Parts: sequence; structure tokens; C-alpha cells
Amino acid sequence: WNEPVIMEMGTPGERGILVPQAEAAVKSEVGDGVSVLGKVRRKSRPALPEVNQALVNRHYIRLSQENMGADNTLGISQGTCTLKYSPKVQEHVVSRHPGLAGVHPLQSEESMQGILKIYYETEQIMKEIGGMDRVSFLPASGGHAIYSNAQIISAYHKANGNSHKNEIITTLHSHPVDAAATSILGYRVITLMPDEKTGLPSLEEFKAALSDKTAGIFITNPEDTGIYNDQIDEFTKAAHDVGALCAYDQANANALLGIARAREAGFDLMHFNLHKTFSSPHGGGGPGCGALGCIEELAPYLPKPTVEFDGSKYRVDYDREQSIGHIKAFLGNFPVVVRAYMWCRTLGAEGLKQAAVISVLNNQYMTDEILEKVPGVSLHYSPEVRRMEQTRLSFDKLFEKTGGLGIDAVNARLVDYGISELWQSHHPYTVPEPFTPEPCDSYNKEDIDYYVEALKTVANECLENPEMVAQAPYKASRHVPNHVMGESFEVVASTWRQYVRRFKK
Amino acid sequence: WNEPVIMEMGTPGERGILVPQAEAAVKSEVGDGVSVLGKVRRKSRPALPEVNQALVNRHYIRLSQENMGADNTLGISQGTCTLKYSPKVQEHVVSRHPGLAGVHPLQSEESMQGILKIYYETEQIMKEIGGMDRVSFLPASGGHAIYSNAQIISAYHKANGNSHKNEIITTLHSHPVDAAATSILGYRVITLMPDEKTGLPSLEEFKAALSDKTAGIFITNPEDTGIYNDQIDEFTKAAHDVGALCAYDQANANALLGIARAREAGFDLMHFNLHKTFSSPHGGGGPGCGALGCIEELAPYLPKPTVEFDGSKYRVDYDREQSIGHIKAFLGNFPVVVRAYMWCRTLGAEGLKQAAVISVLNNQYMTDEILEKVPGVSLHYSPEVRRMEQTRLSFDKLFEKTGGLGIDAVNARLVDYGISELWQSHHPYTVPEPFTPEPCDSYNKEDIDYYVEALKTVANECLENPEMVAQAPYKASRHVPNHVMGESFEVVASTWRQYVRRFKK
Amino acid sequence: MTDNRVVYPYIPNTAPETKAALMKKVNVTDEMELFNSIPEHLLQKEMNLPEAMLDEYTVRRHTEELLAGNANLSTHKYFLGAGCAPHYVPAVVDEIIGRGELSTAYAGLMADQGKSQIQFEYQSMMAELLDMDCIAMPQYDGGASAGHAIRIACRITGRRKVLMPKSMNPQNKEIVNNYLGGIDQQYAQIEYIGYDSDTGLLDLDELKQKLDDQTAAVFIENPTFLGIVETQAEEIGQLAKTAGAEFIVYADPISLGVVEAPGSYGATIACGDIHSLGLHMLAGCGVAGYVMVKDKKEYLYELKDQMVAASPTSVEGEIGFSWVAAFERTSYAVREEASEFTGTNAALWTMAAGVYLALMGPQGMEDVGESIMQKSQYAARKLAELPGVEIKLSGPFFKEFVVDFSGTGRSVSEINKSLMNQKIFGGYDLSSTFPELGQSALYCVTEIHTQKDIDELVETIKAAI
Amino acid sequence: MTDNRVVYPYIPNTAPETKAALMKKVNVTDEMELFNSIPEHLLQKEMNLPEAMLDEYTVRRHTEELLAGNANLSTHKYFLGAGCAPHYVPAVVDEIIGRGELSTAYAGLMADQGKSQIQFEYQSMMAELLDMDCIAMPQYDGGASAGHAIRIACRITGRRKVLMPKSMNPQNKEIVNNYLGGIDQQYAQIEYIGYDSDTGLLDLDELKQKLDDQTAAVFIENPTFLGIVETQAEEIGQLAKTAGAEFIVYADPISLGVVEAPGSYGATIACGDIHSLGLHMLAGCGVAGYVMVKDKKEYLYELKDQMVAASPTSVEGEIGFSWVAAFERTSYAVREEASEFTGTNAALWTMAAGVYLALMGPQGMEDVGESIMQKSQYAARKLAELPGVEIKLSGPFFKEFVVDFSGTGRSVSEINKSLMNQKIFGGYDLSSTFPELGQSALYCVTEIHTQKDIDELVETIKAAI
Repeated sequence: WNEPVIMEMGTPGERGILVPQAEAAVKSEVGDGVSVLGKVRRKSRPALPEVNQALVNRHYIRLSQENMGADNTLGISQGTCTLKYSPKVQEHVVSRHPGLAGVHPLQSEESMQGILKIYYETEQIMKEIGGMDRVSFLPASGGHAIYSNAQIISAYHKANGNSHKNEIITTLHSHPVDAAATSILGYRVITLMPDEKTGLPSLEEFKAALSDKTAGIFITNPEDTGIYNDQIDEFTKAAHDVGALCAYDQANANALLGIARAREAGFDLMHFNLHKTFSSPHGGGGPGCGALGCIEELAPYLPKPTVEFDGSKYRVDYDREQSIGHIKAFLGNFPVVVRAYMWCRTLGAEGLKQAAVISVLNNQYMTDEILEKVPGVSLHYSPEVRRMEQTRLSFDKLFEKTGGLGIDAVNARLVDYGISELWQSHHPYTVPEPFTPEPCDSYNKEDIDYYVEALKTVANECLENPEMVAQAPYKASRHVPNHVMGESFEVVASTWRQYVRRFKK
Repeated sequence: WNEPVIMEMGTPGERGILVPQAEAAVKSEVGDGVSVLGKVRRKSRPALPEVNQALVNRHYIRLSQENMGADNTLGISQGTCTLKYSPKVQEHVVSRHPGLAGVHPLQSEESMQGILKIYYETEQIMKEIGGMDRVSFLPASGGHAIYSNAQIISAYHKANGNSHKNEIITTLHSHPVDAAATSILGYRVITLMPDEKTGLPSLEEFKAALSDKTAGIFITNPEDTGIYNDQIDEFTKAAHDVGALCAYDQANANALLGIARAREAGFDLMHFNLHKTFSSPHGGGGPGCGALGCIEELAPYLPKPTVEFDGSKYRVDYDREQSIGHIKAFLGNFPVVVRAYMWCRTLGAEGLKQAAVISVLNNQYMTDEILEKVPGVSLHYSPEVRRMEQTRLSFDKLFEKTGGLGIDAVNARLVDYGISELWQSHHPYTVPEPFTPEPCDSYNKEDIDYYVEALKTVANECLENPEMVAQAPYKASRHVPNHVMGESFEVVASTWRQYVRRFKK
Repeated sequence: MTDNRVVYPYIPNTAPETKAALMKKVNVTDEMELFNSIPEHLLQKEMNLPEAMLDEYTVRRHTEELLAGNANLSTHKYFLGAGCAPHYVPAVVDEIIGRGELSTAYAGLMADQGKSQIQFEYQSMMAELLDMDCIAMPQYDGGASAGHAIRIACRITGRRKVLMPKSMNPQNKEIVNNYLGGIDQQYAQIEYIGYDSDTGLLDLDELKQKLDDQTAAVFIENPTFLGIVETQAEEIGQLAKTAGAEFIVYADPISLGVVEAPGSYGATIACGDIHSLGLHMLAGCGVAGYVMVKDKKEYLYELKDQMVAASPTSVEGEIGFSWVAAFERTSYAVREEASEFTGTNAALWTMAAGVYLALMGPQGMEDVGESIMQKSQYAARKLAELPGVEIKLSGPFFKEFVVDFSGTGRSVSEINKSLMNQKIFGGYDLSSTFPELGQSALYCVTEIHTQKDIDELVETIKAAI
Repeated sequence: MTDNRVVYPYIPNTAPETKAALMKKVNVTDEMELFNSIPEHLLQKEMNLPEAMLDEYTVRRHTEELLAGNANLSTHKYFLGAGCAPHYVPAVVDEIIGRGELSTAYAGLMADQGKSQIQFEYQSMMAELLDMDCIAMPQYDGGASAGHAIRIACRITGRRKVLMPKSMNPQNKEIVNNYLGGIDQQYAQIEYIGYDSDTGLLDLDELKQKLDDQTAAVFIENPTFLGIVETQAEEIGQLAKTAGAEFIVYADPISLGVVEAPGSYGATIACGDIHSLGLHMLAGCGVAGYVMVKDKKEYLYELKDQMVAASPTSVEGEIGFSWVAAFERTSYAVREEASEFTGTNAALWTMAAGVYLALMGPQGMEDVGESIMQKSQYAARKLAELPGVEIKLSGPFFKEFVVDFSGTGRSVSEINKSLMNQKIFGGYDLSSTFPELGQSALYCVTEIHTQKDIDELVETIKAAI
């Protein structure tokens, strides 16, 4: 459509919506109401656009069409992030029912028993799935859960007088936020490099890194590569031996539902991203929920509030002395919890397990197909080991053969086939020209075959028609912006006023 | 996207949704439940597709994007049909509130007072706008209202022993359904041709056509051409003089809200299309509502039921002896009435009048602009007369200059500019290469200017690049089907099974 | 209250600067000059309407407060059917027909291929479900579809007599009458055939007696308005065929996962209402008619409405859609020469039904049919166990069934009042329209009712009698 | 209940034929072979969960029945704020953020230009509203935004002491504390400044006393948690500037049509919650934080989150969008070297706020501000007329105000219970967190309250005291 920016739209005097005004009697009682503001009364109107409602609606409807969400394309491209189908029934319940949308989080407990019950019951479900003793839904994202876990570790050690424990160990193929969110608290972060053959951290190196200073470990498993670390319980045991706590980054638990849990692997803390594994849509990046689980011993440190049940009534417990305190407004992102609740109640134990089984089956199938059919792809690290819900692949050979067309080129062109760009890898890259698709439980064989076919076509185009690919995409709603990476301050425009200064001189 | 047809989609065994099953105890009580069907038990399953929910959703989301509705493009192309902006607040109230969606039309009156009140109050509003004494919302479309009006005329004459009255007079520039829906009852339809200069029916010819046989007249005013018949009250008076009833086709009343009414013009019956003038969306062709108004004398013949108010309670009156009876299931398309109610309550008298003023202003402005800027366009009939909410224009000169590229060519190409095809004219055409835009109250100056600019560009392309235009559209989601008009039985496929027989041999 | 300075969000050119610019361009100084072709004496002097609720919040709150006062599916339990029933509408159906691009679409050809494809898919799935071949745009409701089907039969056979079941939906009877109206005589002459008072099935003897070579059509409901599945359907069709009459079957499509398709037992014309296929009750608006015929030229051209059809495009393997197929049939093209009139119908509801059928698939339709039969049979059994309560007709039934309370000494109306006090809507009261059934009510049980719901109904009635 | 034969609509490859084909391809005969890299002893033995509600209707009914039990805006009247307030959400906002393409979008660059444009537009309109220049993706909530703003100030100044108002939202105090957490010491050292007990304004004397050359930032709320508009804002900013400290303003954006923009009175960092801009209460989920800075390099690079930015494309006049601008700042790029971590935030809510601001325009924002001030002042006056009821602070207030019931002899808790019996939620109880205010409650009046609503509140309280 080539939609203009709203800041350039509009006509003086037009209104998008009218606002309920005070009644005449109210006005006659209080006057204009704003004179009392004195010198902090606004002097000049904000330069917002003046656009009629039909046009505002049309503008945003059109912009909404300029997206490739899981609702209109295959959400296979974003490995580690699990772009599932978000059942419409959940979306409608969550966004249209006044018994959720119109509820104030501070209204009396007896007036919101339904909400508290869902909160409580979902905790019971997540406890069973993760094997933990308590679960909090307050963290708003995976990173927030990791940060909160780190705070719990810190609080625990403080309570136990372990002031010397100031190191955290993670692995390179764990999510970068494991390093960042622990570092922010002042921990020294030790990152274990993967073994070049297995892709996994070495148990020996890990043990060598452990010491009395180790406060905790933060590990993803399966790691981003899709490889499951089969010595995981030895890692946690070794950590426990030096008095460290073990936190499991299960942001993406899609391969493990009903299959393997944090408890058996020896973890003390964990989190699930409800907006990945448990079907809540990503919303372009939130609101999400990092469900944080812990063992009984750590429960006193959980963020507040928690929801408790005395057998007849649900109540919100704000009175938690050892708690790390409020970490998120009110009850967190509760609608995300409702979606997870509905999803788990729909599937039940058997269905949840099938979600894991099919995720892994789909991924192993797709990995085989890609390696067979798409030219220029390699699989690094133990090719004989079955991957879990995703596979870190590499367009290294394509890059070599074409003298420079790798995953970036493939991504640019893939958009023309109605598929969102492939996620590559977290930084730093351990595999050249990486890409990490995740076909998860929502896609069928035909979807996967179509996806592989598109990859194959694009890879062949890179080989046969590199000039054409270099100019891609052709069918995107826009051309590529000149400053994708905003490579210097002078070309970063996060607002229209900056844009005007930078580019409309 | 090039979406496949759902009949070719799917995978054996896949499910789109599961259905609530009878509980085990119920089954054990009644068995399979279906054996009792004996020989009418279905023998082979219907060949419906087997498609998972994510894919059904994706398929239809994509198909929904392949449309140019008023929500995503300018709805200026469909003159006489008024593609307004349908306020989202109305859409949400109507489709999401359980107090409407979940109401059974036969539940007790006391359990649906809110609905009956809206029904009743909207009747009061429409009475005032149309100047009639009663209004029924039972007809489901404009044609249905005309048909019902013809039945009321028939019932009235029967009740008065006028069995000889078997003719109806209409005009060529009234909607074709005025002729068709009266003819179906057995009336002989006399259609007055327009005067070649004024475009209006001649009062003399009309009087000549009137006779004792005349049962009624059905006239649109302003006619489809956008011209207001300023002798209209003389027409109705002449008709009354021969004992005929006068029915006003006000399907599109957008020019007249608060300006002029059926009553002052002397009509006994009328109808408004709530899905045109009163902001209900077209839904691709319904459900709609033809609000049927009549004078007191004809009220006993109105279809049943009506909604009555005794000062404290609303009730549904089924007991109407002289009524033409049920014409539509239950209470008609009530949600359309709710939209009209909200729209009228929002705007009030002044706002409704402004809707008319701006509709006419927009149209006169756009007509001037088109005639000034778009090459090859003529205005037939009295160019000095101000048009009302729409204008019948002609690409006759373009057709001549290009040797054959007229409105069809323009339409094919217009789609490439993100604008839906222009409505031409009802049949038969009195103006060559006709087109009839209607900018109505929802569009602003910029929208109209954009629209005119697009028309101008396309007309210039016809002149300068006729080969290119002949292959249009280029950006539509499909290419033009080979058999748009389904010109013979052998190429008409209204279902997939017919398609397979016709085209997949 | 007149306040000319209001700029209406829905009428953008009320913005003063723009309005002034346009007025200048069209050369008027007062807005009434725009209307100078209307004689002064025809102008409206004033418009007395309730005061405007200019802002969105106020009008929304006002309307929602009115709607919130209505009993509805989320506040009450419904065992009330009679042409509108509480079925489940999948969320995906709501999602799709709520898409603005669809609900605000209208009449584009190449502009609206998506809409046409959805309609074509609906039509295609209906063909499989009914085992019929051709279909045009929908009718207003089931009643209108019956009228249209009858007119088609009359035109094809050149006859006027139509045999219909006496037990037919009384509202539809009137709608059909209206549909067949004429100033001199009705388009068709309806004769009603009674039903067997034990089984509820059509009285075959009476049918045979009235069926003759002047009969244009034999029309049956399957299931009937009283819920009975017409197990004699094939035989009736044979009788009609032998007499040279059309066989019209009015079927509830949600029954067709378990009940045989009309096209498979001889129907030459099928009609009915798609209400059960994913439409909300909507105070009775969630209805639309379908009329289907076999793939024969003389039938197809009798369909009165615009027709969405598919054909190949210039690109190999691509399919395109048009909604003006065989346009010359319609009143748009030939005005009063058309066999009937056409116009706005209920297009959006066919899209809902299309999405519904795509979701359900063959297994879903079978499951829902089975679920409804099991649950309704369970309800009937449990009700029959109550003292004085009797299930009236012995034929197999689908979704609805006749419960006779005569033996309890209470009227249906009294019982329904007691039920409403417990937030339950009981069955449709048959006592005035079907006096031969005594104090009977037509109870409706669908897939949405749980055993607990039914048990609660039974207990509440038990307490009320 | 284990039933392997269920084909799940959300897990299509549970269809037996497909599943078998895939298993064959990957060479397993039992599904557990897929997991052969997991040692036996780590496998989960069983999963005890409530029985599945396999079909959509059942789970929906179950959940909706739970939700229907909650008091909400359509059943109760709310005068309760404290960080979450009943504002009106325009239908167009719901429409747009309910669009599947947006709510299910994620991380496309060229694939999701529409999403990025909407975010950029939100950012641009916020810049005008706040009179600030740069902004990145949102924070989780206002509390987090305050924490982030403080960390930025500390990094820029190289100082650790931060002066904050003692009257701050107590929940936000804790969130900030958490945000500033550290294993050895907090990232910043917070000192609280009291408020004038008459006016509710910041105690300037105390501020001047504590402000020194170790101060990283002076942080104010405007309006404050207690509703008071900080009329001394410009002066406070000057004091901060003189001390070389950052001036952080936490503003409620819906006030900014009538209250001066932070950027116009000296704020170097602005933060707050966009809850009031078109988000539903959603049991507290309808919140998201913003942090904005002026167009200076050293500030922009301290924003921790991904940033949507616009730049021209190769086509003249075209603008394109990217959400990885200055990516090297973020923890995605440099892990523990980043200043803070980033990740999933509240992106969808910024789209809601963007649509809201586009609808409101300058006049709408002015109108809503005025409406809120008039209505809340009216409510305060009427409440003050009740015997024993007093409005506690004399400064001008916006939307919320402190009502002291001490003189009535009734506690806030008692009064709120009485109100709830009449389906009204009274103000937020301040008696435990602000003991100096006695039995006071923080009442919230917005544009959605009518005179009648307010009068009803006053009458109900009158009856309760």
C-alpha cells in the first residue's frame, strides 16, 4: 500500500474520536478545571496528527496486513522462540471477556475469585510439568525470570551468609540473557565454550570452573543448537557440591513436556516462557510471562505476591517477609497465564506430551529434509545425535560456493516466498552462516515440505542467479531501509522528530 | 498468496476442531444414538476437507486480506450503495456482546426488554427521519422492503375491493428491483423512460400512464443519476388522484437526512436501507435491513410482529389480524437495527443532517473535480443541476478516443491502484460507458483528491498506453477468470464438484 | 441541541477549514444552497430526535447497558429451539467474519477475490454435505429458501400444486405464503399432509391420495419441525418422481453428518437454513437460507440470485472467481423479466458457515450429529421418567422432541415460568399451534448441553410439576 | 485418561498416517526413540494433570464461567486507581491490536514492516506528547521504566545517589529496588524526599539539603502517586541541573494534554507507564513502561532495549523501518557486556497506545485532560461536603486525590465494604502505607465517570458514614 507515516497524515480540525465531557452542571460547579495548573499548564499543543476515525482505522488495518505473523504465514523461522498457533478461542476469551479485561488488580479478593483460581490452578499445572514446588507468574519475560532467579540465588546466599559467592557459570549456547541478566546484579559471569565436536559444554571444564565462589549456574538444555546435554544431572550435582544453586533456562521447553523435567535433572530453579511453549502469541515482543519455578527451600524468596488457597477461598499473599519483593506491577501479565491454563486444560497430560513428541518429530524430519534437499547446508556438531525441537544449521557451503551469499541473502529472498526471515543464532556465532528453524507442534507435514521447498528454491537461486538475490526482497511492502543497523548516531531516528532532523534537512 | 481452494487442502485424519461429546454415563444410557436412524443413516461421509485449525485460520485470514472493503480501501466506487465507514464501536457491540449474540428471539418478552427497547426506540427515530407513522425492520434488504410494500399495497386494495388495480408504475432510473419485486406479485410494470435532457421522468408521461388500474407507484428520488425530481409531490398527488398508493424507494437516503422526507413529498410507503445510509457494513451482500415505513392508514397491513410499548413494558405483537404476516424469521436482522440506533444516537439531529450535507458537498466537489481533471468524461442530463449524493458520469469520450477502452478498461486497471471497481449503472444503460461514484460522508477531501487522481492516471493510461491497460489488473490477487459472466451452462461452476466436472476433465 | 462546531469523527469534512474549501469550490456560501434543486416546500422543517451522545464511550455504555439486561447464553440455559438453537460457534468463525476486510467488502470482482473464494468454498462444502451440485447466493432465511424452492419447482414442472407437511414450522408457513403471494392468486397452491400421530412421520396414505399429475412438488422437512427424522424419505421421493413432481427436502445441515444427504435419497431441490452451521442466535438474525439443485441446466438457471462461480484463469493451475456468473438470469440484468428479484442477502453468514464446515470436516460433522442425538435422547428419557410427562412421538428424532405435560396438570406456560425463575428457558410452547398435542413443548438439546445441564433441567421441572 | 488416538486440532501431525510417515522417515518405531539422547533416569515417569477438556466448547465454557464470577467494569463502578485506572479504550484500538497478523507477529525485519511502522509511529507521537526525542522498546511497566531511567542517569553522571519522592507508588518503590539490585550493593543509593503535608508538593527545602555533587538524579512523579500536580517542576529541574544531576520525570501521559510536557520544563529523562493510553485494566496486565531521552548521543546509547528506527530506502520518498537500530548496545549482541539485559517486553501495548494517540489527536488529549480534571474536582468537592470527610492535600490534582475519612470514625476498609455492597469499588486504602494521612483513601475519577456515577458514590458513602 505504501502507507504514509501517521505524522504526515491528517487535516486540521479532524477528530478521530470524541471524549466524554463533563456535564454542564459539573462544569458550572468547578469551572474549566485546568486554571489551577498555573505554570505547569501545557502551553502549546502536542503535534499529534489530526485524523478522522475511518482513516485511522484504514491506516492501521493496512499496516497490520504488512506483517507475517503466525496467523498468516508459517511461523517456522524463529528457532528457540516457538511461534505456535495461538488458538483463537484463547485469544477471544482473553481479550473480549469483561471478567478479565475490566478487572482491577487491586479490587477485593472476594470479588476476583475466578481470576485467583485460574492463577492458582495454573501454578499447580506448571509445578507438575516442571517438577518444582512453587511457580510464580510475575516475571514478564524469560530475561526477567532469569534476573529474578539470580536475585533469589543472591537472596538465598545472603540469608546463608555466603557473601563470597559472586560467580555465575553459563554456557555459550545458553541464551545471552543468562549472561546479561546475572551480570547486571554484579556477578562475574563465566561462559563455557562448546566442545567443537559435540557442541556441548565439557563436564571437566565445568568442574574446573566451579569453585567456592560459584553462586549459581544458568543453563539451557537442550541448548540453542537443539542438542540435549545428557550429562546434565552431573553438572547440577557438581554445582551443588560447591554450594551453588542450579537454574534451568527452559524458555523453550517444547521438546520436554511430559518427557523430562527440571527436578530429575537436579535443578533448584527454572522458568518456562508461557509465550513460547504455552501458546501465548508473541505480540511482536510481549507482553509475555516467564513462569518461574523453584524448590521448596527457595519458595520464601519468590517475588510477591503469591496466590494461596485455604481449601475454600483464594487470596493474594503480599505478606512475604523474605521475598525479593515486587518485581512487576500487580499480578504480572495474567492474560498470558489464562492462555496457558486453557491450553494445558485442553490438551491434558497426553496432549502436552504429544506436543513435545510432534515438535521433536517435526524437527528431526525437517532437519533430514533440509540436509537432503537444500544445497549448501551443513550440520555442525555430532550429526548422529538426534536434535530436539530445533536444529542449528549452517549455510556455510552455500556461502563458499557463491562467494558470499549466506544466510543474510537467503533471508532477504525468503520474504518473497511469504516466509519471515530465519532466525540465525545468538551472538557470538559458533557456527558460520547459522540458521535455526523450529517447526514445533503447530505445523503439518505439508507445511514443513513447503518450507523446505522454499529454502531449496532460494538456495538454488543464490547459486544460479546471485545478482537477482542480491537485490531481494522484491515483494516486501517496502524496500530495505538504508540504515538497518542504525550504524551511527547520525542515522538513528527512533521518532519522527529525529527523522526530520536526520533525513529531511 | 495464491491460496489453494480448501477442497484441495487437508490431510487425512486432521481435525480443525473437536466437538463436545456426550458423557460416558449418557452414552451408557442411550447407546450410540444413531442406530435408530435405520435406512436414513448417512452411508458415506461427506467429502469435506480435513484441515487442522492453524491452517484453516491461516487460509481464511489470507483470503480476508484479498479484499478491498471499506475498512482497507476507499469505498467511493459503489454509487447508490453508500459504502460508509462502519464505526468499530458498533461492530464490537453488535458482534461481541452476549446480550445480543446469545439471545434467542423466542425467549420471553420480559427477558429481552433491552432488545425490544432498542427496536422500539429505533422505530421512533426512523419515523421522525422519514416522516412516517410506523416503521418495520423485518425486511432483510431493500428488495425485500419493496416486495413487502407491494404486498401492503395489494392487501390494502384487496381490503378496499379494488381488485382491478393491477399496474405498477416505476421509472427507469429507479432501482431494477422496483420493477422486479412488484412484477413477481403479478403486477404489470410500467417503466417510464427518462427525458433525454433532464434525465427525469416526465410528469405528463407519468399522468398519461396513470389510470384506474394503477395500484401503486415505486420511485427513487434522487434517482440513480443523482438528480432530484423537483416535481415529486406532483407525481404523488397525481397518483393519489387515481387511487394509487405511492412507495418511495429511499434505499439510499444519504442526501436527504434532515433535509427532505417521504411525508412532505406525499408518499404512503417508503424504505431505508440501514446497511447503506445508516452505517451497517455490507458484509459482502448482507445481512441487511430495509426499514419499511408507512402512514397510519397502512399500519394494520405491516408484516408481523411489531414491537409495542405500553409506557412501562415492551412487548412483541404477533396478533395482527390484517398483517401480511411473517415475511422474515423472528425479529428480522436485529443487529443491523442496533447499529443504526447507535449511529443515530451518536450523531443526533444535527449530525445526521451534517451527514447529508457533507455527502452532497463531497459529491458536488468530486463531480466538478472529475469533470475538470479526468480526460474523456462527460456528464449527461442537465449539467447545471446540482447532483445529490452521487453522479452518473460517462467515459463516452474516452471510449471514442481510444477506440474501445471505456469503463470496463478503467475498472480493470483501477484495482491496481488499490481501489475497488466502479459501479457502472443499473441495466439497461441510458448513458454510454457509465460510472457512478459516491464519496458519501465518510471520506475527506484528501481521499476524494486521491481517488480523482487515480481515475485521471488510469484514463491517461488508456489514452497513452492502451496495450498495458488491456492486460490489467496486474496487482490483483488473481488473474481474471476465464468465464467471468459464466456465459453458458458448460462453464458455470458454483461448486467444486462442478468445477472438477467442467475444468478438470 | 444544535452545535454546528462539532467536528464528527465519522464525517471528516465537517472540519471547518475543509468544509469551507469545498463550499468555495462548488460555489455555495450557505450549505442549503447545495440542495437548491429541492423545492422549498419539500424541505424538512425540523428533526426531533433524542439528544446526541457525541462521544463513543457514552453511546457504548448506553447501548451495552440495554443489552446487558437481556437474558442470554452466558446467563441462562436454553432448551429452546424452533428454528434458532444454541449451537457452539467456534472462535475461528468469529475471528474470520469479524475481519473488517470481509465485513465491509461489497461488490468488487477482481478487488474482492478473497470474499468470492470463501463463498465458493462454502458452496462447495455444502454440495458435499447435501450431495447436491449447484447453489447461488443465500436467501434471507429457511422460510424464504422454501418459498424459492417451491417457485423453482413450479416453473420447472409448469404445475401449481405443492404438498407440504402440516407439521411444518408455522412461522415458515407464513413466510412461504408471503413468498408465493400474488395479487390474483398465490403462485402455488399449497396442500398440507398430516403426520402419523404415533410416529410423527408423514402420513403416506394421505400423500398418495393427494399426489397427482398436477403436483409440482412434494416438500418434506427432514428432520421435521417437531424433530422427527423422516425415515420414509426415500420412498416419498420415489412417489414424487413417479408423479413427475419435484422432491424438495428441507434439511437441517447440522444433522447431515449422521442423517443421509437429501441428494442421496432423491431430492431434486434441497433447501433449508444454515443457522446451525456456526451462526450465533443474535436475537434471530443468525439465519440464512440455502437452495441447491442438481447439476442440470434447467435447474441451475432457475436459481434467482447472483452466483459465485469459479473458472480457470490465463495462468495454468490458477483459479479465479466471479459472482456474476449467468448474470442474465437476475433481476439486476432484466428487471421485471427476471423470474424473481434479487439483491442484498446474507452473504456474510455463508462465510461463517464455510469456515465452520472447514473446521468441522467429515469427522466433526459426524461427531456433532452423534453428540446431539445421544444428548437429546438422554434428555427425552430422563424427562419421560417424570410423573405425568410423556414423549409424544415415537419416530427417531434429531435435536428436538415433543414433551407432553398434559398428564401433570400444569400448562407449558406455567412450567416455562418456573424454569425461567431458575434461569432456564424451556421448550417452545406448541399448545396453541399444535392443539392436537395437548400441553406439549418442543425441547431442544444440542452438543452444548452437558449431562449436568440436562439433569438440572429435569430436576427443575420435577420440582415444578 | 490416556487416549493415543486423539488427533489434536492444534497438533496436526498427530494424524496417524502422517505421524507414521514421519516416524518412518526419521527411522523410529516408538516415539520415545526420538528422545534417545536423554538418559533413561532423567525421563519423566508420569504427569498428573487434570483430565483434558479436549473440545473447544468445554474449555471455553469452563474458563468463561470462572471469569464471569469476577466483578468488573460492566458489573461494578470503579473509583480505584493506584497505577491502574478505568479509562476508556476506543473500539478501534481493540480492533487493531486484535488483528492476528499483529498479535502473532514476532521478529521479522522486511517481513514485518507494518508492525515496525506502528511502533515507530507510537514512538513519534510519544515524543510530541512528552517533548522528548528518543525512545526504545517498552519496559515491563512504569516501575521498571523508573529503574531503567535511574540506571541511565547513574551511568551518564557516574554517580550513585538518587533523590526520589517519599510519596511514590509503594509498589513501584519495590520494583525499582529490585531493578537496582546488586549482590554487593544496590546500583544506586535512593534517598527519599518528603512532601509538604499541606499541599502534597515536594519539600523543596529537604531537596535542596540533600542535593549535592554526588547526586546522579532528581526523580519526581508528576502527577504524584497521591495525585498532586507538581507545580514546582521547573524549579526542581533547575536545581538538578545546577547540581549536575539528571532530572527524571515520571509522568502519566493522559495528563499531558493539559499538564506541561516534561521535556518542556527541563526533564533530561522521562519515564512512566502508558497504561492510560488505551490499555484495558486486564487484572493489571495493561501496563507498559516508557523511557525517553533527548536527542543526544550519550543518552540514546544508554537505552537498553531494541529500538525501532526509520530511515529512507533506495526509493525516493519511501521510508523503511528496522528494529535492530544500534543493535550493538543490547545484550543480544554483547551478552554480559551490555549495560542491562533486554528481551521480550510489552510491544503490543505500544501499538495500542499508538492507535490511541492517533485517534485522540491534540484536541482529544486536551479534552480528556480537561474532562478528568473537572470530574475529579467535582467529586472531591462533593465528597468534602460530607460530614467528617476531608480532602487532604491542597495542591492541584489530576485524576486522583486523597480523601480522609478520619473525621467520620469509620475506617477506609469499612467504607469500602459498604461501597462494594452497592457494586462500587472505593479508593485505594492509604492507611497502612501512608499512616500520616490517617484513614485516607486515594480516589480515582476519570473521563468515564458521569455526574450520576459520582453522585451515586457520594450518596452511598453518605449512607455508610
